Amino acid sequence: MASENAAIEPEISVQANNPEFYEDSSAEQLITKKDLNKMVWRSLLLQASFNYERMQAAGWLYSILPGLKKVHKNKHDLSESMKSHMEFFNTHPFLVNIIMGIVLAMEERKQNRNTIRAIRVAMMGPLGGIGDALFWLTLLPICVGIGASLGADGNPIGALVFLIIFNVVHFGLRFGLMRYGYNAGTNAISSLKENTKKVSHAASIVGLTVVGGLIASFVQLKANLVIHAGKAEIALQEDLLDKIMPNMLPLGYTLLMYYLLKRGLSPVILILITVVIGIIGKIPFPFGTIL
Amino acid sequence: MASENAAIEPEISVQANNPEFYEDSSAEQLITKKDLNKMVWRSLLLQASFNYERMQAAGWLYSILPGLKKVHKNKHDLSESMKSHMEFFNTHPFLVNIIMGIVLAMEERKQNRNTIRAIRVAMMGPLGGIGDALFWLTLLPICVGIGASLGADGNPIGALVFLIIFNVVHFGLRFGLMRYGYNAGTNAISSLKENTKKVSHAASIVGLTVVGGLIASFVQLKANLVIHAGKAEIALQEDLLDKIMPNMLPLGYTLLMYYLLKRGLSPVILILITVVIGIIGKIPFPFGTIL
Amino acid sequence: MASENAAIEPEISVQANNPEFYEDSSAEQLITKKDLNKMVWRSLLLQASFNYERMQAAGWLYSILPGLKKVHKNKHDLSESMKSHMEFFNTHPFLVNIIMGIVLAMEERKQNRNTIRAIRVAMMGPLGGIGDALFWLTLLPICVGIGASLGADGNPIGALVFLIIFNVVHFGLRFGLMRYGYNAGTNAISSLKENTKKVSHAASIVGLTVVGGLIASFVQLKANLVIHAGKAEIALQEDLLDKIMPNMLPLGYTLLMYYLLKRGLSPVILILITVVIGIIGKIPFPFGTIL
Amino acid sequence: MDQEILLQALLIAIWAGIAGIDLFNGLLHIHRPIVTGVIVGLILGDLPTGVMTGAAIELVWAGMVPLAGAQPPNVVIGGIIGTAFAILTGQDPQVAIGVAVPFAVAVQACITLMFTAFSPVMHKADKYAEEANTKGIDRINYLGIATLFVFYFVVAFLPIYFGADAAKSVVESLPAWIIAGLGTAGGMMAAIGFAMLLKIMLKKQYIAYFIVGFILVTYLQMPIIAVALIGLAIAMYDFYKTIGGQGAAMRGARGRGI
Amino acid sequence: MDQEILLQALLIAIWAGIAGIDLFNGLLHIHRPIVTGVIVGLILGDLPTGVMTGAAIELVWAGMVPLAGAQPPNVVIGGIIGTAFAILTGQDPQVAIGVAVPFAVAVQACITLMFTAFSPVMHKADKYAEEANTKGIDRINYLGIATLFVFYFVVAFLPIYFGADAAKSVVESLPAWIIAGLGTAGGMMAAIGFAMLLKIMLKKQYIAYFIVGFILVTYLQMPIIAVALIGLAIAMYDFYKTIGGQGAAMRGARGRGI
Amino acid sequence: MDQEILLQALLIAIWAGIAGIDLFNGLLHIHRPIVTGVIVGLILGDLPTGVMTGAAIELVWAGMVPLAGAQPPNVVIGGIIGTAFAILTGQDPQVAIGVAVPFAVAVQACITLMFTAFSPVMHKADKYAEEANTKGIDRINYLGIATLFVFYFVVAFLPIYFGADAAKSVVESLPAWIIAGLGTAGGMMAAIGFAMLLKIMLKKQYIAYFIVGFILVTYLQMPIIAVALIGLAIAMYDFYKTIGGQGAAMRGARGRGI
Ligand SMILES: OC[C@H]1O[C@H](O)[C@@H](O)[C@@H](O)[C@@H]1O
Ligand SMILES: OC[C@H]1O[C@H](O)[C@@H](O)[C@@H](O)[C@@H]1O
Ligand SMILES: OC[C@H]1O[C@H](O)[C@@H](O)[C@@H](O)[C@@H]1O
Repeated sequence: MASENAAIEPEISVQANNPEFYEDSSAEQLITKKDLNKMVWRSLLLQASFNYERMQAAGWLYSILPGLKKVHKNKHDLSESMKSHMEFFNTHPFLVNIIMGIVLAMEERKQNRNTIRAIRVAMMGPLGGIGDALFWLTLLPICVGIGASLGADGNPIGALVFLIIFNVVHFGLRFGLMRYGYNAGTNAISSLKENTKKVSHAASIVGLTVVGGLIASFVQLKANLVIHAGKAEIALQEDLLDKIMPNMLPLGYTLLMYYLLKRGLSPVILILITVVIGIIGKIPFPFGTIL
Repeated sequence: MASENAAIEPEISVQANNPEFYEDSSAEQLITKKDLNKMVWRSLLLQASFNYERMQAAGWLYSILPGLKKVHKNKHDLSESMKSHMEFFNTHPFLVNIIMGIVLAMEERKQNRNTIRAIRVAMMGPLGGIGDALFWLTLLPICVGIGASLGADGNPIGALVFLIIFNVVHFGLRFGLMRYGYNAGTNAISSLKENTKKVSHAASIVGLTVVGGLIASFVQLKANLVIHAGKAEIALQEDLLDKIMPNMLPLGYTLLMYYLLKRGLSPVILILITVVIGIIGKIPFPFGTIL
Repeated sequence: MASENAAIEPEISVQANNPEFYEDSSAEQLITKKDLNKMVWRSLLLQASFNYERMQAAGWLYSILPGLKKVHKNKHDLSESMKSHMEFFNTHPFLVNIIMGIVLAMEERKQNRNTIRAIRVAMMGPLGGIGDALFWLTLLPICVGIGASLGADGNPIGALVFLIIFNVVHFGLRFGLMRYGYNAGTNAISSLKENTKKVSHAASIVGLTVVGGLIASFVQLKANLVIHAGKAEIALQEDLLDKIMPNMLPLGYTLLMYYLLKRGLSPVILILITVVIGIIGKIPFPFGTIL
Repeated sequence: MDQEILLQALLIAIWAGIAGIDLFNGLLHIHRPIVTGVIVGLILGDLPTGVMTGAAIELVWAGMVPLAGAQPPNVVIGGIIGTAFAILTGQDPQVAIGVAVPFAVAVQACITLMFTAFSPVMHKADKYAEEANTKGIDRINYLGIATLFVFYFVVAFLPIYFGADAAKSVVESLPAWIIAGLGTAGGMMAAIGFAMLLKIMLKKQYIAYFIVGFILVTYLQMPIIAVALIGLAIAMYDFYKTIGGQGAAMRGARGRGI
Repeated sequence: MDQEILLQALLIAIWAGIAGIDLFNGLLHIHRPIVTGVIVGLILGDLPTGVMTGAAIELVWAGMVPLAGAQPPNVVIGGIIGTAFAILTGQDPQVAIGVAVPFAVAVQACITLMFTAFSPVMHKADKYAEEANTKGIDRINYLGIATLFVFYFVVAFLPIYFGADAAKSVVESLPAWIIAGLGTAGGMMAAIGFAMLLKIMLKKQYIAYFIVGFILVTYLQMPIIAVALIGLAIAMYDFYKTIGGQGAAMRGARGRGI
Repeated sequence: MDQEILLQALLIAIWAGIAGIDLFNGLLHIHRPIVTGVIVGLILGDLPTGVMTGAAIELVWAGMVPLAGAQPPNVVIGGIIGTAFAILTGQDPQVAIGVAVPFAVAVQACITLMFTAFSPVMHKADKYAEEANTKGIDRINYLGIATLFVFYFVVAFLPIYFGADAAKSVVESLPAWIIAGLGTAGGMMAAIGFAMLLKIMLKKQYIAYFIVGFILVTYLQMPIIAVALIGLAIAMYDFYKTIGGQGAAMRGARGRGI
């Protein structure tokens, strides 16, 4: 069984302490709750040095440094660990704390470095997407909506209510997930591989369901063209596109962007294209505007 | 295969006639259609002696007694059978008839007593839930709704229409399920185990889908509080809770009750708590009522 | 593995060139793109000789004849092939092109005749249903709807727009599917069996979901009866049927037709029954009309 | 007059006994307020008021059904007292409901007690089973029925014979918010029944269906029958998928084994 | 005048022949009333009435498409006779439809007959196949096309040339409820087509999807394209699940075997 | 007067620095226009206008959040310049938004540049990691924060101190359709973020869920939280199904093997 699984996902495999990776492979429990909390606070700077080459890598390393220092007293080990954590990293800034917890538990146990790398990589993608969907695009609009409806007549209380609701969830999650991740990592190191895959699969399901919905709610694009054919008027949006499928254009445009991204175009180019299309769409042609 | 399944569910295993359980293990077909119908009528008293220790056990035994007497001429066997049927039992009073049919077929075949017990236990839970959902909370409101709309202007015909529709389904089900259960039990004794599990699983799926919906339709709970913050007014229900999710309170309250039940509180206490909350909710505080 | 699968579906098994089926079993690539396109055009006559014994069989044979002639230079082989293609055939006239493509690729490769037959049979049913659902009952109403809304004030442009949209999809599909099928057939002969089953299963899922929806949208049947009970009036449709479930009658009538069909009644009889019911339903009885 | 009210109270009490049995046994649902309203209306000689009050009370008791043995405020007594009170005092149905609720809650408590008190009787039943004494089992169940009848008879008779006016004045002296509070509590009561169902049926792997049902009603306002059909569809999907999957597993195993 | 109507009837009959072929072959859908309305309008010199009557007839024939070979009331003749009648007699589109329906039903019956009558020809085709006579196969199909053309030509020509007035008076002498009844039957006709589809496609394990589709339209008023997309999503889920499951089964087997 | 506007511009610039940091770090979301509107309103002494402009700007920026590192038009500068402009020039919020958009787009471009420019710094970080120099890593991150602060400070200070009137005139001289076009582009911008998410997350077997989510919002107008719950339910179904299936596969294998 083991051999067969190894054949399928050679990159993820959990093993005991690894003399070949560590000079000092003693695996005591050193990280305290206080350390965890401190690292949650540091993780607020996860994107301090955000950049398109490594994204959050340096911020991630910064966030977990106190833990690494405690765990790896040996300088060689610390250097190895730090180097591996400078590799590309990007996930949702709230959900990062669960990955931190798990990874710290694994570092403490002096797990195989490749395993740690695998967990870190396997979790960051789906948690990034699901976090964006749930926090940036669901939690945030709900909270903003509540706040805005209270501030509609110029009352600043709305802003306060917004900040309170949002941050109660925000910090509740951060501290909770950090602890949850650390415990999960400690207790269940050996079952981590399988769970990572399943959690990541489940997160992808939720994530993509939500993204599908978000495109329909957030991307704004409507044709304004009216085609005159003899006496008849065909309103492109209402008479044609909406009859085929509402929200066709938002969906189509997103898929176009997706296609262009896959063809290697950079987001910056896509933004430019979008601005150009937007402006062209509003040019007052004799027959009306396009968008 | 057999050995492996036994390891998984040791409690359910179907075997041939069992000298170790019965003094008289002859397995002739003795129960007639007339007997089955008679037992359907008796099952109307399923809850005559309802109580919180065994719930419907004595009523269940009462209902199937004619069958048991016919099948077990031997007094020792009858006593054994009766004792086992006095164990805890509770299910939906309409759907009980299918369990009766199956169990009677098994008694007649002198099946292993443990198997009979297992079938009885495995079916009662899911059929209880699904029956409540489908008959008490779907069929009943539909029929009542039809009746009430006909009686709105004081015409008693509504009550009659209600009783007719409801009971056509009611008795149709009872007699149909009794016969169906008996035949299923007779024909397919050996495949019963597997089917029980699957039917019970399927029933649970339907049941829980419906219960989720029922909570949203039947539990009535709305906050009435309006928070005044400066000039602004925040209507707790409309401006906050409904924005997060409608029916939050009914769901939350049900889950609270569920949690308290699991913590061991008795339903009576929960009723008291509910009454107290209801009354507190309507106290006319200076800032308005809570509920 | 192979032996076991053969036991399950003996009718579908893909093998190499078959001397026992062909006198000339050379399997060169002879069919050109031009041939494929020509056969698409011929497939427009798929139903030229439609009849209730073989349905589209002769039209199907007509459509692929150019390919068969090219592939089977040997007269005996051509005759064998033609005979087998005169067997019963019926599918959706647009989707037929994908089956044509696959079958032609298999003929060219001199596949086992039974395998070709199996593929032809396995695909025609589900593709028929799904095609009817998607093209006759979804694409067509959408296009007609667009056209009709443009022609509402007597402007003939609507008809033109209708024909253009519809036929762009129509011919796009035909040529595309023909090529797709031919390539799929050529490249993946050995995996065809499994895919056929899966595609056919998937098509059935989509098809039946859509048919369920279509019954609710297209079958028109409403009771008009009002029952007078004392002073009360019970409108059969609104007060009773709609309370139980809207669209009950369309569903019920379709299932009745389905049942009668399965009992062997011919569609012609069902049409007559329907006409009779329709007319009876509109007889002006003293208590009103039934439908 | 006194004679007449005695007769009426007796007739209503008999009806209460029958309906009380029907609530748990028989289950023809002649105990629902919609039927009780007609009967009480006939007895008290004001059918239209009876029918209309019954229909109004139905609305309040929708969803308050005994689930997994949990007693909601008693629908039998609620319906009977409510209708009788509406007819006898000429009050509005809404006020009549306010009066009926405390009775219904009290009876709910009594029934719960009764179901607790009946527990020891089961040990008697065990003995009969041991002795294969089928008559004994019969008797225990008939006893249960009789107890129910007597209980409901008494509970319905007393307030109607003695109490219509008393009840009225008690109710009128109660602060309105207490009555309103009881109504609110009634609306929440169904939660307890659902919680008991959940306790029996809910396992981790069923949470998904629970969510689906909740969403369908909350956001799409689907009626329960549609929700049940969706649940059925999921169950069927799952059923055939499991069968198929097992088949595949078996075939996989069979194909390879040995 | 007579000359003119003869020419018009001939032109319409030719169009009917072409459209009749298109109903089963070619399938450009020039046979739909929305197109036929334009053509007949042009021929009879009243384009606006043609267009509008065509659009009205479209509504009636929505969903009446040949499924699995089952013939609904004939849309070609329904559309042509309906439009021509509306223009020639100046009647309202709704009345024109009432007139068109009996013709459409009669033609429906004829086509069904024709499809039965064509069955024996298949044995001829078998013989050609045996002889590898490809020309023969071609001829049989061209014969079918020709038959269709002639049939529709005649069926359209006669009532228009001779019958506009006759048809009108026949229709006016029929009780209104018979015409209404034919309309109702038309609305129910789609059920037969769906029943034929179900007969071919429905297996126990597909009932679930059928229910889902029905619910989505009945309770959520989803358009069919959305229903199709939901069906597609389920099919894809199932597809990948099956693949995954088989993979697991195989792996399980592989891991253990030998 | 000049003194006052200098002070105000400085205060606003400090706020811009803080909010700019919060957009990527801290994430208390004090950077949202709804909050910024209050602060800028306080600084400029017109709280109600600030609050209302903030709320109006919120609507425009709904859904424009940084996804997978993709920058939408900058919400910090958009909110600050928009609110300040509305208060200082007394223009309508809608016009204020028109003015804010070009700034927001420009800053979006700058931030994208900055994130590109910061890439080389990572090689420095690699060296620190090699040397196990934890202080160095700290410093790099603090440097990032400082850069962000300075950048936002400058970008907010200049147009407000020098530019309110200039901005106004520039904007007024621009053709209205360009401003409208920028708004339209803003509405489309979210597509890029979603496309980046799709690039990361979408695999063939997930297309089904994507379709479901799209349908639920498009045809049933479900809010996103309901969509997320449906997604969760599917994920849970799948999760337990996979576990069960694997179990079956294993058992199948176990039962047969050897
Ligand atoms: O829940 C199943 C069943 O439980 C008890 O027996 C009673 O509450 C019934 O009304 C209910 O149907
Ligand atoms: O059902 C498949 C197919 O069957 C027959 O060939 C005709 O009714 C077609 O219109 C239909 O598409
Ligand atoms: O997509 C995950 C993550 O990617 C980047 O780090 C930023 O855009 C974050 O806002 C986002 O949450």
